[in-house]
Amino acid sequence: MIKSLKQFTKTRSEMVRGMAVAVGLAAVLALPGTGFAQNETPKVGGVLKIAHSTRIATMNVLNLSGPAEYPAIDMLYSGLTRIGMDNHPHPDLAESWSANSDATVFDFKLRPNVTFHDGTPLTSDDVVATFEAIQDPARGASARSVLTMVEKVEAIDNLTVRFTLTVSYADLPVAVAHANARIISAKALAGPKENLENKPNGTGPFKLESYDSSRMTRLVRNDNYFIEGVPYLDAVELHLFPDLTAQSANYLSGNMDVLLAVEQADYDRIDKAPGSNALRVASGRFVNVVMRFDQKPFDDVRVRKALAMSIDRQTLVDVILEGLGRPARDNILSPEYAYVIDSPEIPYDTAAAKQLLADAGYPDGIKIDLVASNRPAIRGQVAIAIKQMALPAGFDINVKSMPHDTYLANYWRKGNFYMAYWGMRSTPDGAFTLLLTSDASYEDTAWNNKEFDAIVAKARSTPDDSERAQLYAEAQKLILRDTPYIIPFFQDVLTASRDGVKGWVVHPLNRVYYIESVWLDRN
Amino acid sequence: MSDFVRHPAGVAGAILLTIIALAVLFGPLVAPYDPQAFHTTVRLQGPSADHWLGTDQFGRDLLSRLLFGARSTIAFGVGATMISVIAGSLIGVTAGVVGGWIDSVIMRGLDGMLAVPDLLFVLLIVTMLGAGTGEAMLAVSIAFTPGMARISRSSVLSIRTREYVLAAVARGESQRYIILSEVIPNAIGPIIVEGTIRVSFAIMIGATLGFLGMGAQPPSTEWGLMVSEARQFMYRSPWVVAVPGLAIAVAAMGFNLFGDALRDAFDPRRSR
Amino acid sequence: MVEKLGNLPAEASLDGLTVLAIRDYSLNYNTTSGPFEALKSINLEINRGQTLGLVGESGSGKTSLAWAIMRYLPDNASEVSGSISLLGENLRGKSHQEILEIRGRRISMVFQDPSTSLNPVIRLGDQIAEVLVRHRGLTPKQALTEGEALLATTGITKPAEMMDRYPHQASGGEKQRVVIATAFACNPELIIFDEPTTALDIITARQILDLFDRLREETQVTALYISHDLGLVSRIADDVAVIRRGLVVEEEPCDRVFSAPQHQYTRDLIAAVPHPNRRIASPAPEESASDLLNMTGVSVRYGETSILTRIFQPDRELTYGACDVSLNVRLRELLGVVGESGSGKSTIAKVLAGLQDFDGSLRFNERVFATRKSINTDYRRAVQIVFQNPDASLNPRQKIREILSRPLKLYKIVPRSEIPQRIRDLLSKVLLPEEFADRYPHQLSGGEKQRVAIARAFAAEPELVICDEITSSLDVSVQASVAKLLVDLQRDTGTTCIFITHDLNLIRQLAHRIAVMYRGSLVDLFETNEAENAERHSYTRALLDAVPVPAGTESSPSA
Amino acid sequence: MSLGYLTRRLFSVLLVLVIVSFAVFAITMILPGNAAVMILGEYATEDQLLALAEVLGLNRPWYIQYFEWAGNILQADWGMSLRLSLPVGEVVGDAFWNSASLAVTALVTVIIIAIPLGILAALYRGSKVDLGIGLFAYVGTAMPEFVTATLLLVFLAGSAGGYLPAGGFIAPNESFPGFVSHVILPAGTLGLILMAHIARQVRSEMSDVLASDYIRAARLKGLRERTVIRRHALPNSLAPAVAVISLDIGYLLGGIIVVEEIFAWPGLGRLLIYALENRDLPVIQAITLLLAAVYALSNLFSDLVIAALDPRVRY
Repeated sequence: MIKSLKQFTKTRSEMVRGMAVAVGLAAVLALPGTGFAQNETPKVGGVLKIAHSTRIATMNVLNLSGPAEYPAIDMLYSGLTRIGMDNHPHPDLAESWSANSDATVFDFKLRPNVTFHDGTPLTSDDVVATFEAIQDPARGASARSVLTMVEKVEAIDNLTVRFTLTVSYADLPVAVAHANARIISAKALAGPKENLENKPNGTGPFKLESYDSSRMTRLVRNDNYFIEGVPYLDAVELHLFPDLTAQSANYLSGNMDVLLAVEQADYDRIDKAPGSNALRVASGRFVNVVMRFDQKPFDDVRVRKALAMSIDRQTLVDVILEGLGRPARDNILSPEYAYVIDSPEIPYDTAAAKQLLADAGYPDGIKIDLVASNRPAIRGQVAIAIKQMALPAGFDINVKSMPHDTYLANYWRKGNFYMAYWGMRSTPDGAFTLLLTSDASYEDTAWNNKEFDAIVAKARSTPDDSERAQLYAEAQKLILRDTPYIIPFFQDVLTASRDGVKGWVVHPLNRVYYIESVWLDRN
Repeated sequence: MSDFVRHPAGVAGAILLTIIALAVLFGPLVAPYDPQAFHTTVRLQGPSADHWLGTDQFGRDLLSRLLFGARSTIAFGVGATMISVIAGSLIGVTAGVVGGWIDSVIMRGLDGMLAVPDLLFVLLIVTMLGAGTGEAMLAVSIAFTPGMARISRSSVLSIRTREYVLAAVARGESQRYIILSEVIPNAIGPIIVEGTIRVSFAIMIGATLGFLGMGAQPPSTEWGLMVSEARQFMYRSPWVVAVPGLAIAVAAMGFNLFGDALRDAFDPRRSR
Repeated sequence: MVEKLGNLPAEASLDGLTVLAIRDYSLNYNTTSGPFEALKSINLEINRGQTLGLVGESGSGKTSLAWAIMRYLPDNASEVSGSISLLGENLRGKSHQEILEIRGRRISMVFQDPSTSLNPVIRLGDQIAEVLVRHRGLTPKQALTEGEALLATTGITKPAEMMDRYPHQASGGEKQRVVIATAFACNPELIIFDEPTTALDIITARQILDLFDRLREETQVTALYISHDLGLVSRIADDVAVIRRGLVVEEEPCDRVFSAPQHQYTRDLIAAVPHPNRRIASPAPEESASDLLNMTGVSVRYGETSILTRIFQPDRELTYGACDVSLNVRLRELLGVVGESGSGKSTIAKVLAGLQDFDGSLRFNERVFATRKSINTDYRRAVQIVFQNPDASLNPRQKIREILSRPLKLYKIVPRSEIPQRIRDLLSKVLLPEEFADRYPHQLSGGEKQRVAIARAFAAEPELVICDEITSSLDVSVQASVAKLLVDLQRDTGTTCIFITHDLNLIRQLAHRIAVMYRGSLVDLFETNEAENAERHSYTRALLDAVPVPAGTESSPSA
Repeated sequence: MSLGYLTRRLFSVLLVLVIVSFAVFAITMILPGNAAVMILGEYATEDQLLALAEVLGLNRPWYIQYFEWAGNILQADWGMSLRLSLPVGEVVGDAFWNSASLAVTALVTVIIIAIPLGILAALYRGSKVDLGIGLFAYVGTAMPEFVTATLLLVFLAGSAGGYLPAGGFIAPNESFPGFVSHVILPAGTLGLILMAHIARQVRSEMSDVLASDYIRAARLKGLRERTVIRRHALPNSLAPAVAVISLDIGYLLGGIIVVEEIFAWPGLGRLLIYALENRDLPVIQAITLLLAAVYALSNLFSDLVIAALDPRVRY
């Protein structure tokens, strides 16, 4: 136990360099709402055309999860709070909020005279109804997992809502900024399910004009949006191109103004193309190898460490991400997270790995199936690369690829050895309670480390910042010790916009887009 | 068979098929590299001295992947057609020989299956069985069986009215002898011809399934899958898409040409 | 009543002017196995108003000559030497454009099979009119009326209605009249008739021949009549030329050909032409001979199908293959069954061979069979059948040895060890060399294949052999030899035989008794020598009239 | 064309559709995984899955689901799409017209180009023209759609080519030139294989016709070659060409699945792939039935056309 810790402190210099990278990035990202370059005065008008490759199957804020569905609801709905580019919660529908001393009761003060798109005024009843819907298991709301600590939500008066928590939790304002925790009118929640799916009625800067899930969804400016002077655009059109080649070709021909997500393979070409500006943002999004603790052979930590050492992480970044990402060291928190500690380098050393395997009782290596769903394609690519790299270390991996739903039905959270793919969370607590704590909503590695659970719970309720940093550092050391996941790299979020599109940014969380502050400088 | 050789399409088809057969049989032995081995330093390169057909996005040697892939692609096409020929002719012959209401019921059933376009039918079955080379092959053979059944039935019906069969019936030969020695040996010709031509369709459908992600799954070297995986990189190196795409075309064309020549050899009236 | 067709003044008709002159004309076909000499220095000429008959077996080059005259040779043909001149103009020198002017206007042609020579999707009237528009410059409307008049001259009862019909709505005879009308439309100088009656049934063929005679009389047109039937040509042509493998072996005025044939091949041809008075039948069984087979009230219904199809096509009418046929066959007799196609003679053959469900009953060797299913193997061994088309009667995938050994094994006629020897005997019995045993059917000629089929039938040592038009698809000379072989075999083995054909002359040579079938029913049954008696059925007499007995032979000329 | 025949043919089309509906329902019943999993996606918890499956009625025995579904269809209620929670009728309806516009454009271009090509090849048999068309025919039938589509996309569309839009769709009524520019590439890809196949078939039909007795008879009547071709040869080769085209419509309906996926054409093909991936049973069943019906009716239509062209064919 001591030996691994010493190895941990030896590389302090790297830690410093890592921090620099994170800070540097943060500086570039200005706060939302102030536009990219302050000196130009934004022009009003024009239609922004966004190309995306996955279908907007539904606009039901509660349980949607499609990559193209998030920008739509970011424009249509508003939450109590909204995550800024600095990863901190900013006022949205709630003008201000206050918490009691031990962070168990929060009061949110709503903006006055805000109306939904259909004209009905926003009141605290709508907020209460929304959070009750989120907590109702039958609704299958995605935000439920980050709000498990909320005991009661009540309307104190027409414009104030009180949250009473079962345990003190300082990050509640971040939790309510969850992308799926947008405020829906009580009337809509009571109404038919289809309207929630196809006729969104939010308070956001844009409202729905037409929705054809197989072709194009068009949103137009909401004239009585509660922030004056925005949005600048007349309308936003989300065009669906399921074929990546057709999508990039359409963008480059100027037919489309924004390419929502750029493929790694295309980034270089799109960046250099005339009239196109590619944008790359470091993010905590990762592909991870899940190894269940309760099944052979990964119950033995030496096997886990051996596999960790038989993956050349830099090559993975170069080959699969075309360099658009950073090697990770099995720590679930990427440098952008608050309280992140620096984790030791894991060298690619198949000889040592082979020796470690032998020590663990597998002198002639391990033959095992690695399951990878075919959506998104990156899971399969990483699996194939790992199979190749781990061969010399004695791992004979057979990659089993399958349609996404078969994976979800038969292997996800049950399989012994498979690839998973997770987006970045706003807080360390969000990341830990999503995957690693014993009672995490999507717990899949059967780590069940009581010490880790305790640290996370304690950290959740300590308002003091430095003490919290100490606890989270402790938690990350446990992760590095037991390697519940192998996380080979963090994948940057890539997007692109044409010349003349001003203010198009993308957030590492890849869930918020601030399209209200985008404007077109078309002469 | 002598006119077969002078048949230009036949000769071209035969040449293409021999190349393909060599690739299927000796591909893996001859391949210069391990098809899965990464050569990350020379990713997405065009043809070069040590990589004759260039490399793909992981730097894997395209020529080796093609040679290894021949088996899964061509064997898939031939295998699927073989199953459908056997199953189809069994159904077709029974329908043709038994006749009566059984024949009508079988025929109506086949019409039902033929009413659904081939690719759609295959997609339905593959989604039912789950994606994968084996499942895809089974799906294609199920989809092709009705067509083959219909051809073998019509072939049997036309043979049954021939006078040498009537002579055998008049002689009082056993039903088994009539079918096995008189009808089937003569009905086989058209069935084989149709089978050969269908192999090219089977290969193309197999490749399309690979392309749609419902056929062979990574890291298979099936040519359709290779095209599908490489499409994102084609602007950087068109070879990545062109090489497997052309290989599919060559294989399909080979079977088509050979099949046409076979058809003309069997049915001289339709020759050029 | 018939408007005079020809525009030639009557007296010019016999001025001895040569219309067609073929001098020293040779033609080769370049095939993959080297040049094939189709025509070897042909010298023929036809004077105005004359008809030259050109007789030859299939492959003799007679049709190639027709194509040469019409200047319609395939790409692989190369004209070696000689000239073909029409009224002195050498056609070989003509340009394609000039040839187009000649075809249909100065030389026209009547084809063998009317149902394939008429465009199936165009009305009959239009197919006549287009020639008139092309060559006589008539307007489409005029051409139609003129066409109708032409049709009338060919004896078609309702020409107006026929003009509007499509080819599939007219009978073989009517279609041939349309083709003839088209040929005569522009009063050509020469008309080539390429076996115009072969594809027609007997009575219609006779009517077309009569029409040919009448039109030739009226128009004095010069004609080249090509046929394989020497008997028929001898009746209608002025001169007859016999062609064998591309060589004209004889050219004589009609009457001298039969009386004093010069060339041996002509003599063989004449001998092969069936002549009723040259009996080659085996000795007739005595009057009192017992019946081997009795058919009583046998009828066969077609169109009966499974319930399902009946639901789908309720209005399928039922056709009768045969209707209430009663017949007896005496032991060791050769019973001839004659009738036109569709008369039910093949249906009866299939019933007797146990291939066709039937109503009524069969009595064979004192055993009665009321349905096809009741027919047992003894019957199937005792009754054998030989079919018409030699190419289809032998399984192409089996060697002759295997084909002949099937009946031997099936009926265990000889122990396995003796089979090879028995096969050799059978082959020699049908005058075929022993090494044929190892050949495949496609390596044999039509006649040889038919002999193997006969050998297969006699291999079972049957009591009755049914021959269903076994000579119809063979050349005349081969036809005669196969018929002779059958009669010899019948004499040697004492087998009873039923010989089915549409050729009345042939049957009168072979049969002891003749049964005549018409539209599914038995209309006449008589001893062969009573053929020309008065009390014959009217249809029998019509058949006898329709079949021309070769002219210039010793028998009494037909009525 | 007797009415009796028409009703019988329509009856057999209906019978075929019932068989297809049963087969499709049986197949979709056995799909691994189910719609609920797909809808809730990665973040669904076990209880949510069960709740949704219950709501969608996926747990009831299959025969009840079939009869309920078949009953609804008879009242033209195609049920609700599980994934898009829109009435299937509406979703499939729009997609149908988009696919129809693509398929009809492809078919029309194919007919306009392939038939003359076939005839030309037959007329100049053995010449360079014939050889060229023969080569095009062989290459055309050997290229799977996705290879052709990719090549067209690279060379003719998007950034490299720049002339034609790379995929996407504009409805004909919105802007016809827009529609045309968008439909060229997909229709071309879809049509290529058909064009090659039909050209080859028409060529062999035409060669048979040209070798027939009645063409020889027409030539021997002294008619000019032009008239022989126009009045005699063409009418006879059109009917078999129509028969070949009706067979290939099945291929066309299959091809749209891939072409629409690549060119982002919002038609039935793409909707089907989306429905298959998401186990959206009502949509899958509706599309399969629709395509089968279109295929069966097109065969019936081509029989009627053949009957009109060829007097011998009388029902």
